[in-house]
Amino acid sequence: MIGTIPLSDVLLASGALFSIGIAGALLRRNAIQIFLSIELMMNAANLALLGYGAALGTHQGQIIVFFVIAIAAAEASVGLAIFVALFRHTETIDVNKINLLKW
Amino acid sequence: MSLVDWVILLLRVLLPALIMPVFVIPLTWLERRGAAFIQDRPGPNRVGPLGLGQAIADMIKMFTKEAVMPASADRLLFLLAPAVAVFAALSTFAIVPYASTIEVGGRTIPIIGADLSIGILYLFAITSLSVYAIVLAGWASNDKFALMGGIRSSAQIISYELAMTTAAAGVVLAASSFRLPDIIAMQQGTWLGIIPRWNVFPQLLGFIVFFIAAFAETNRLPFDLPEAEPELVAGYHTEYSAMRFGAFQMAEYVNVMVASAVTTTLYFGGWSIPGFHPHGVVGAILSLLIFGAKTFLFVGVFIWVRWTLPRFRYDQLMKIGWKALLPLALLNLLWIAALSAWRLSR
Amino acid sequence: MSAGRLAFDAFALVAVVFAGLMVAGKDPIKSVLALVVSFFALAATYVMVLSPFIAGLQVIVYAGAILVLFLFVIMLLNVGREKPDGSRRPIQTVLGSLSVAVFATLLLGMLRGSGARLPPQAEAVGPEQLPDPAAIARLLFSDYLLHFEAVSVLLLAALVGAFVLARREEAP
Amino acid sequence: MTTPPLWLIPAIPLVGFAVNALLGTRLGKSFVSAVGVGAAGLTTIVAYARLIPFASGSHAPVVEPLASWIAVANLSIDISFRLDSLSALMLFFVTFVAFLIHVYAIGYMHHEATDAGYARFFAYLNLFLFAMLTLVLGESFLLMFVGWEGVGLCSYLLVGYYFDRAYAAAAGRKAFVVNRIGDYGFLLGMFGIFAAFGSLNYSEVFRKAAEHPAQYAPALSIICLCLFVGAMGKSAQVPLYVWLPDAMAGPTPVSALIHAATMVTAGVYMVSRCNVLFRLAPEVMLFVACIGCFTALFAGTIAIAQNDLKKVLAYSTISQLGYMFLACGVGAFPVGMFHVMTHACFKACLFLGAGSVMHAMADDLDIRHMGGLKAKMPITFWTFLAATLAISGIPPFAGFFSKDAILSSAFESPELGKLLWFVGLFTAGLTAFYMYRIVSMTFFGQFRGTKEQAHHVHEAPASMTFPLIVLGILSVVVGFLGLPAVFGEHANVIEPFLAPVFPPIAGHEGAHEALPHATEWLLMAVSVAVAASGLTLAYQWYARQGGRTPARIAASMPGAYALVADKFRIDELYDFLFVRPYAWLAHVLWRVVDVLIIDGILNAAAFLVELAGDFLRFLQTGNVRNYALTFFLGLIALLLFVVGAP
Repeated sequence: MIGTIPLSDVLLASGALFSIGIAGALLRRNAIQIFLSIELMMNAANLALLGYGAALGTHQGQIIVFFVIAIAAAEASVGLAIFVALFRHTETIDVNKINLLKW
Repeated sequence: MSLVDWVILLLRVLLPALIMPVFVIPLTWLERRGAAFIQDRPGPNRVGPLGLGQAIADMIKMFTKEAVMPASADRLLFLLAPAVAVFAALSTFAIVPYASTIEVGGRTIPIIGADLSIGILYLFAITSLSVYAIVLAGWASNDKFALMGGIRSSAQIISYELAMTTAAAGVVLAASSFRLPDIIAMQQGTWLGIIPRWNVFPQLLGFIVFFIAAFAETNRLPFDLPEAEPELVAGYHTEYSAMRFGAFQMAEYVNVMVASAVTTTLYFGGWSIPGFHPHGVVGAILSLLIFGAKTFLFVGVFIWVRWTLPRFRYDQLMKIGWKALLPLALLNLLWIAALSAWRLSR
Repeated sequence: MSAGRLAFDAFALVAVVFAGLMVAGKDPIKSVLALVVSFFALAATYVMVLSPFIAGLQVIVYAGAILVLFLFVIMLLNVGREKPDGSRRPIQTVLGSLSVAVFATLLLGMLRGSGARLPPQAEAVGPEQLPDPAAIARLLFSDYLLHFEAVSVLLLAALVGAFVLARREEAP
Repeated sequence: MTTPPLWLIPAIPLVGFAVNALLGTRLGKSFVSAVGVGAAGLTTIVAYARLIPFASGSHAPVVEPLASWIAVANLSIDISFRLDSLSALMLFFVTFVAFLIHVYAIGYMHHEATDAGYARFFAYLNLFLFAMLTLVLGESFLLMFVGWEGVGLCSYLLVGYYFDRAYAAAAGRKAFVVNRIGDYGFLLGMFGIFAAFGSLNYSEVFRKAAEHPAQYAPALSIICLCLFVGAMGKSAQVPLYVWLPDAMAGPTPVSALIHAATMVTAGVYMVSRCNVLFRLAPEVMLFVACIGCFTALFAGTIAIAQNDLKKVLAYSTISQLGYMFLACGVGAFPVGMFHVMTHACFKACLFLGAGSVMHAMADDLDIRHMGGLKAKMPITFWTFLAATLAISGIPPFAGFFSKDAILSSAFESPELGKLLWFVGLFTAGLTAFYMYRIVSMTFFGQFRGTKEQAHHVHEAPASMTFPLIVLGILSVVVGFLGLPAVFGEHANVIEPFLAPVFPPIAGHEGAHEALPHATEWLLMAVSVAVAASGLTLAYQWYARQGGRTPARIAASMPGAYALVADKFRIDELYDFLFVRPYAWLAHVLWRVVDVLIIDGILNAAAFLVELAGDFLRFLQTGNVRNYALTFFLGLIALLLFVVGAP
């Protein structure tokens, strides 16, 4: 329990968000949306971490999330830069069409 | 919590949100008169004394004109954008303490919308929301000028937010707190009996960076690239008319006021001046006046600068943000860190 | 049901619904905006799980910077709606949907019961201390200093990397 | 005035090096010379500001720590500097001679075509000075090793200064490689010291050794041997001397500074520094004396038949270094150090004179092309002559006192003393002969070069003659610091000055009976007579007769002459013994071990991987979503496993 909120609520919300995120990452073809889904998955994990941290009464959940956010920022900047570079070459960000790296 | 407490809380939260838009009306007049003064012409002077009625007339015009929406616009986002702008502008003021604490009937009432532990972080969070208003407006209008304005704005605000946050981090570091009341508290008293202990003195660099970045964050000249009229007609609000346009206008003026208020609070001691120890309601009113006067001064600077400086080119804007302001803000932070380390070591 | 739980569930629901909209949406801009709403709702839930500092960071970094960057890139590249696949081999979609369904069932099933049996922490602090940003700062700059520095180096590397990647190839 | 700290002395040339190396190319020659010479001059001033109080004081060693360098487990090494009598003596002439040679280099290098090359030269010179001063002033073996390697590096860089000429590059490489062999010995010795004493600081090591000689003596033989191998390499002793003659490929100021006056004496300095250790290893001492004596004779013999001015000087340097080791080997460390000092003065003068001649002869060094330069270059001639008389051991020139002291010390030595003395005496005559031979052939007689050369011959500019004059005067007077005991009780100032660094060792009564005065006078007279006869012979044969008699002698035994002229073919011997087998071994390792075995294994592995890849590559669709799905399916499997497991 966190105050009056049961931990299971937090975890279920986190699980639902994570599942949605993974569905987006697997089923969408637009690289931007795949990327967004990955961000969503990270946030789902963040929620779970914060929930556990609060329920256990430690700051460590928040610390980990702090680092996750920092790393997500790095990841987003590099990822988007890759998209921009990719788009310049291929004029598309449909991941089905970007399949040069094979055989 | 008793009913009285609820009422007080409601008043604390609502009062600033309601009063800020009211101040916008004289501010538009002030801006036009100021522009006229700088450009050596009379300005609006027909409606009412000194043309003061002009602002009211403009307001009536805004409300009664036809609101046009382009046929190809995205309806939902088109309507959402000005609402977000106003919402973001009005909610930022919540964490600024605008007068000294009063004690009435055994209650201690801090004159602040919400005394959050993450104070200034909230401010930046909401500020970052305001960029969506511009980006959405630009996108939803389905107009290339508006879109250009939106794109410019997104890059501009992210860039300058960095410098602004880093500059403000110096104040946070000095105060060891995110809360604005703490930041005001640390600026009480004087050095050597004459210099107020305002942050502006040790952190002059930080103040300059913060204030310049504030111009960019509020899209005011010389950083009003998102609405640069010679290039983009009117930028992101090209397709907006009537009160929808008015909402953007209002948000801009509220943002100017909030930026001035925050600058005052972070660097100029907020509602306090050295040697002034407010007590009770009278003290609170006096402190409110002091706060208002300081804020007004910076609003004046905003207007003055707008009509004095030409607009930057976009590449210049980016260069200033990344290559001048950010390093300077970092330098300021380093200096404050050294100062704090020295203080701690003593 | 307490007011706190009700509020949490409401915000969580908003977050989930808008996350769903983000995934389902065809227009990338709308997807980003849906995610913005979802993240704001998430930030509210963060506050309710006693982490206002993280909530502030969430809004500043995610909503204020990362997603704006997405918008910027979408507008810059003028990414349109997803075009129909045209693939006659839907194995990816079918297998993907199926596995997501299995995964979601498993995950939610596991998580539903897991909250009850938490080991008590020796150094646990009370709920009044958890939201204090100063406490987090103290931890970050003592026990986690190395991690903090590592992350700052990572960010610098990302900055340089992003710059190099997105730079236009110019004749020297 | 507060005394400047010791670390400043090496630091100043380091700064000069940094400035010239980083900015020199852009700043032009005059600025570069100002920085280079200024750094040398300033460091000389600072050094003398420390030396004068030290010399007039109690001579007690001063140790000034600067910073902690390595602190691991029980190894703790500070960067600290030591000023005691020994380092003071070195400091006294190293800084001064270096300064003079820097001044000289301005004139000598002026014709250098590019600003970059000029800046590089002065940067290296300053770097060398830094390394040499570190070597001298360092308080631990490790710091000395830093300087040791540093001077080696600078020697390599400066020998190969004209790196676009193949012979200079090869000479630089040779100097480096041969020095490495010695350095390896030094390293081993250092490891041995650490293993035995648990420290690398001079004060601690020497204190322990002096207090408990019996405990350490067994290990010390091998340690001292290793250290002496290092000294052999650096100070060009048989068998590691071969690099020094080739090192003359560098610019002449370099030969003067590094390969005559300072760096090559580092070995002598090191042996003297470790005198406590060496004295506990008498068999190594004897070895040192024998090697030194043999080197002196050997190199002197070669020098007779050389026609390259600088080569003769190089062999004479080797020979004189042999004398120094002879002195150390018979236990007369102060005498050895005294010879180091006098030798630095007159040999630097000789090299600079040679440089001046070379300057005048348009870089021609063959003495058969010279002759009669006396009239055209009076300053060079007179200074060269003074230095020649000094090296030959003619009283009252500097070399006489130091060489005579060495010979009499050898004579006193209980083991092999008379033999060593005799060989040394013979070599002294040899020295006088070949030195006067080159003087005669260079400055007397008729000019034998081409017309253009004859036209070109002129006295060097002031920046070159000034150091010559100063060094020439020093070659005359510096010997009076070490007058032999026969001139009175306190005539010799060097020995008492150096006494603190040669502490008594428990159980070793070092001092023995001094020679009777009569014997000493006799020895002196004999050595003067030998030297004078060498001189006279050379003058007769080469200046008067123009070299007919020696030519006849050479013609009468052509095999022997060719052998000597070819430097006993030692280089060829080494080539046959070491270089060729080594190259052959490397070839075998390359062809068999590397190409066949290592590459074979690698290629086989690569082939297997390729084979597997040929089949597996069809899994790679290039579509990232497929990969993600596969990854995700794996995750589900993992999750199922976790759920299913009890």
